[in-house]
Amino acid sequence: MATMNHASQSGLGGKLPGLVKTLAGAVAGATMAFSAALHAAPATSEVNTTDLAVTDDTVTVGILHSVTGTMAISETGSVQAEKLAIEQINAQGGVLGRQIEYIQEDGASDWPTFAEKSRKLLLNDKVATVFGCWTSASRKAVLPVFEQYNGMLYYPTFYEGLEQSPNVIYTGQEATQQILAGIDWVVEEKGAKSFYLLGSDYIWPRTSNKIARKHIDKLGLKVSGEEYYPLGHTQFNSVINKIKLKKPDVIFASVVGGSNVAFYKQLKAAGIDMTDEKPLVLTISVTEDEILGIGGENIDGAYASMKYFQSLTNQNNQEFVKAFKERWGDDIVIGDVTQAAYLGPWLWKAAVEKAGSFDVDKVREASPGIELTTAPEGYVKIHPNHHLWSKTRIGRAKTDGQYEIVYETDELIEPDPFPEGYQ
Amino acid sequence: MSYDGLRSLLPKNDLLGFAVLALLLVVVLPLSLDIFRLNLVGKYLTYAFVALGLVLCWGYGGILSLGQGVFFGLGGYAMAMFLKLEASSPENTAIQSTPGIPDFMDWNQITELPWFWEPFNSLIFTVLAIVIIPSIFAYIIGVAMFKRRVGGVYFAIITQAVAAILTILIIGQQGYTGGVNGITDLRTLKGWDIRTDEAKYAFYFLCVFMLFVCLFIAQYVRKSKLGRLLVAMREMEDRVRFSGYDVSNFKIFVFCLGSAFAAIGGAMFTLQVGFMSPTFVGIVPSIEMVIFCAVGGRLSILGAVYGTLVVNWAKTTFSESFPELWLFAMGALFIAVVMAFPNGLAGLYNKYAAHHVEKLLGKKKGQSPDAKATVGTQGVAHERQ
Amino acid sequence: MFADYSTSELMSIFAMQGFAGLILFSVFVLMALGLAIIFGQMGVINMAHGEFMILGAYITYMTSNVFADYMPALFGSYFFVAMILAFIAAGALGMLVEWAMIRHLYHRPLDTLLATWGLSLILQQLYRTIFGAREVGVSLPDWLMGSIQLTDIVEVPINGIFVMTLAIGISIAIAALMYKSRWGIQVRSVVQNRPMAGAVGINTAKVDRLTFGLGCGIAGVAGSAFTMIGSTGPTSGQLYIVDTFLVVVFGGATSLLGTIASAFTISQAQSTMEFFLSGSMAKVLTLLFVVFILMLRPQGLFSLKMRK
Amino acid sequence: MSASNTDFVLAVEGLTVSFDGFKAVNDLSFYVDKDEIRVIVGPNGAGKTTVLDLICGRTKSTEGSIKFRNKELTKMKEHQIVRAGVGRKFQTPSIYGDLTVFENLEISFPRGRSVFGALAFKRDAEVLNRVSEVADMIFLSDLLESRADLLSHGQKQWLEIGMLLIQDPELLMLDEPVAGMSVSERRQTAELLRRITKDRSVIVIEHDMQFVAEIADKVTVLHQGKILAEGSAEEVKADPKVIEVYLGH
Repeated sequence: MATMNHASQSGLGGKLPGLVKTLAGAVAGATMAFSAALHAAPATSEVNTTDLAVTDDTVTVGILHSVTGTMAISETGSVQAEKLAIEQINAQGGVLGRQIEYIQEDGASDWPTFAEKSRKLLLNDKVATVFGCWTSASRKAVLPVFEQYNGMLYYPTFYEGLEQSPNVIYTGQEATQQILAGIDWVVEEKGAKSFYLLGSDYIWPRTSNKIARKHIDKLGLKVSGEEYYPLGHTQFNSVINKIKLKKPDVIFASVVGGSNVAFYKQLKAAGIDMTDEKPLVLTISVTEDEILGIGGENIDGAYASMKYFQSLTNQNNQEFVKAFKERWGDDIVIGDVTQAAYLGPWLWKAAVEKAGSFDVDKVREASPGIELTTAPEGYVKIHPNHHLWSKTRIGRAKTDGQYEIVYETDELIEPDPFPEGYQ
Repeated sequence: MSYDGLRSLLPKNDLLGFAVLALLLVVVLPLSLDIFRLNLVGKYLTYAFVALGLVLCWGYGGILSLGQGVFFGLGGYAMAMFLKLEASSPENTAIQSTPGIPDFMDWNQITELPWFWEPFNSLIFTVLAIVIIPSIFAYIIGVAMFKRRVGGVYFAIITQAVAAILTILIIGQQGYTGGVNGITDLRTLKGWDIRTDEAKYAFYFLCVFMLFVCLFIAQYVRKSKLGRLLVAMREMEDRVRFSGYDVSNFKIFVFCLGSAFAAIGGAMFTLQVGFMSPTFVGIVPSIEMVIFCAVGGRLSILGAVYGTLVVNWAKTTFSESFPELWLFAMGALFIAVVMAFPNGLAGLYNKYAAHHVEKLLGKKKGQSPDAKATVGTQGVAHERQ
Repeated sequence: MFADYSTSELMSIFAMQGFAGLILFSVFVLMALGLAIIFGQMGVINMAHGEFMILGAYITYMTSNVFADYMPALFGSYFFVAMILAFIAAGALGMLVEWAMIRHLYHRPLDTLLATWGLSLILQQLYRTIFGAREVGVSLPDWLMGSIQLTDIVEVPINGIFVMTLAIGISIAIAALMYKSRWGIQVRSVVQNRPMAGAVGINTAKVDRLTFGLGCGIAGVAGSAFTMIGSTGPTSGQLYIVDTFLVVVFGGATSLLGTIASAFTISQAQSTMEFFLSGSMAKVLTLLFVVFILMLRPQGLFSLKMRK
Repeated sequence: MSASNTDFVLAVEGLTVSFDGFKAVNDLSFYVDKDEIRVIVGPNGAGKTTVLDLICGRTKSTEGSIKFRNKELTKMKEHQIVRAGVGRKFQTPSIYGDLTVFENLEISFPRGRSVFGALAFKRDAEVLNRVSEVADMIFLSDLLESRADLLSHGQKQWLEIGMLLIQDPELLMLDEPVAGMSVSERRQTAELLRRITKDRSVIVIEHDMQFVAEIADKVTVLHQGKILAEGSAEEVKADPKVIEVYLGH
């Protein structure tokens, strides 16, 4: 029963996301009834042997992001994506015949609060899985909790790597997946010879730049400067002068948050026209979300290395973007992390159905090899190291706040959270 | 003689207060809460150490520090460094390029344990460091500021800057400090798993015990002549000076004491929560801790504990149900406690409940002068610039 | 680090670095002036200063949208309208806050600090509710973008010049207001002797309210100007608060000249160190330098010696 | 002149202080004998209070020396000056309103003045006796348990005087001790002053010439930071320069 269920459900999962939106709500109800009737949901005792919050009709999951505090800016998109995915899954009949209900907790941009709330979700609410966290610090704070209570976390953000937990599925890219192909591309296509590495001062930019530096060294090219500014720094004129002095071919930027806005505005004001590509700006931290704050005209001409851009033209993505806008408003934009967050519930659904159980151990066992052909970014697959195989794409920022995709790796890139030779 | 009562450390009123708090923390809460909630209470109580220190510094001494997070952080980091070293045994870290050092150092190409980490292999050193390092740091700041009569608003802003500096330093020197992620993934204390429920219970009671130790110290200070001198200084600093006292020494002392309390709280935090991060060092948590103290009543040492518990409990429940409204509630609380209830919970208790309680106890006696002082003072500190 | 460069290149870079320092200086002056008036003249610590700035920024954002939608032809000049509106809105809010909160707390400066911190939390959440958690992008008229090319290498950003002009203009206006106008005399007399000022017929309550409103209004203008160089989001105000306070305290809090001198010292120290060191270290050293000087000279750079 | 310094309790020589160029006290010299009651008079702004501030260390001098029993005070901190034996009462009563009268006096009792001394301070018989002795002297025996801010203005003045007496200073400086007092309080205060000025030198700032004549051994008239006249009350009253300053123009 469980296996049959898996086969048919994942088959449905393969085609439906697009359909649901076009057929809209009326059909959704029918679909639900239909799927429930077709395969009566397996007994709760079968699919839940670990006392999770699963009833005959529902399964409860947790959403844990910051909706207040400084990180709310970034995490809002992820919350929206996760909710959309859950709604779509429910419209298709849910997971193992059960509707997904979610409990949303606020991490309040405060790492211990994340730890506290994750403990609450796992211990008190007994959620089957959690979609959440954004910063590395919040993930590091909740990690021991998930490992201790054996929960499962779907973590959406591109991050520095150096981690591989049995209790986390990393739906964003680890650093090498984002950086190496990006640098290769500017070297090959643009003939870049020298790089200026600039980031906010915390672990992700530092680790990313470390990897970038090693890679640049390997290619026999030059790093002409490496610099970090405190989070929230707003004055970049001095570093811009240094850049003018050093004349690097590429500014490799991993500035985040409010600093981002200040940096690009000041760069532009200082007379560095990014469309001239002298120097060329390659960023790994500016998604469409950030451009909203920066203003398209201020970043026009910069390149970003990501796995997803809203402007991807494949069928999956067009449907995803449409559904997202229908659900959350027309003027909303979708960035890399938002898409990765959207994958979370779908990957979990697929793993649960493959395992035929909500039990975390079984879901974990089932996860490696799970494929998603309906991902907006295209095809993804879970690696045994719990990261995703995905492509790297380079986009060129336009004044309308979107990226024009100029390059895409041919193959999926294997995730390598502990890259040999880059540490 | 009515002074006999004052002479003892705990006059009846205070004894009752201590007993009720002890009953609540030692019996009622552990019996009525599951381990998750109890652990949360334990976490809140670690902030109560800071609030308690602020009662002495701010309520009594008139010194408002907006950088108590610095001391909380120093204590917490000292504890975390010890635990991290234990968790980073060569066996545990065999996959690293340099086994035997904390993981974040390995990620940052540090191949040798930095010298200032070495002593933290010793638990005794760590325990001493938790109290002594923050006290020395507070002493340096105190001497620099109070000997030059910097006080009030200036002191508040400078401590705020110190908090900002330390945060940037910790985040920037991630190879040595764990950076923005902090020191995470702490596992054992002398081989004993600190993540089990059993350990959580043990740490909760340790935390309560330490809190009472600090409460008794605070009570002793309050009841000593030093306590009265602080009240006197806040009101008429020049008079104290012209009575032959070196006013700055008293401020330095009380600031160091408050900082030591905060540091003990930080260490208890690390033990119970299992990690330490620079977010506690910064300005925002430091100011939040001031509000815990203000809600409890800035002149009441027991109020500090209740204030901390109440605000945090409200924060947790409120943010579980209405996360987006929480900031409104918190902001309103700040304003209300300043404008409407400057003496906080303790003030409300003294105004509305205290005499009922006394009646219940069948006690008929004028309030001790000390209690009156607490009721009457609006906590309006005299700030000199 | 300079071995590879010709003298003229170096000169140009130093010239540009000088401009960078001046721009930073202007930013500090704009941030600090409003606070200096409120803190220096009234002794009130306004922790919500950053939020008043962000109010100005949001006003600018809305004004730009209105102009873009309804008066695209006049878009080039919207910025001036926005600054005036920002001044009015922030000033009005400031007066409201003074009336509702601050005036009850004049004798308790540390308490104003806590109450205004509470206010800042409320304002942040209010912005988040109204404008969303994300930062908003404020589009600038074309003439404010780009830079003026002085030599091959030396380029000066136009918005930098704009900020500088604004800082100078506002400083002069404030100085004139404080030291030349009748109202300024009233403010200063209230500062020095409140009961006496009241006794000679000055409406001290009104002076207080206007002073507070003026300080907040200037914060609003500063926030409006900062949309050119920084971000506009619910929590962006927090980015400025520590720097702002340090500038004011370092300057000695009582004199506008002190604030300006202090902004100059700190900005030059920071921008020089930023050039020779890495960004984070520069920030730490700047803050340490300021704290160290304050420990040696707690009354700040400039302070009036007064008979106690 | 300076050779005979040792005979004086207080020797002030060439004392000058300027605030941003304004010389509030200008090259001032005077000497106070043992057990002498010296009254300083002068119009407003003459620098009377500033002189007291300079002696007790509240204001730092620009130039000159202040020797108290041959010890230079200008380099000492306030609390050291107090411990050396100088007590000072302020113009407005400065007492601790939140504490009781007893506690006000107890805090002023000269023991346990260091941090740890204060922590270890015990309220023993010596303290209790001394407090009640002083309380008697200042007419406040019945009010020991009252909060100090409930006292009348005159009682507050007395309390502050009591807080000085309990330290048994060798030089007592009183800034307008009877200002704002009722007639009967004034009488009591004069009596109190006469009693407490035995065995110690006293500097009093006062306006009331009748009161001055009653208590003063010697009067110093200050004008614009300088000494205008010095001598007995009678002599000073008769001095034409003094009359000019007070009545002239």
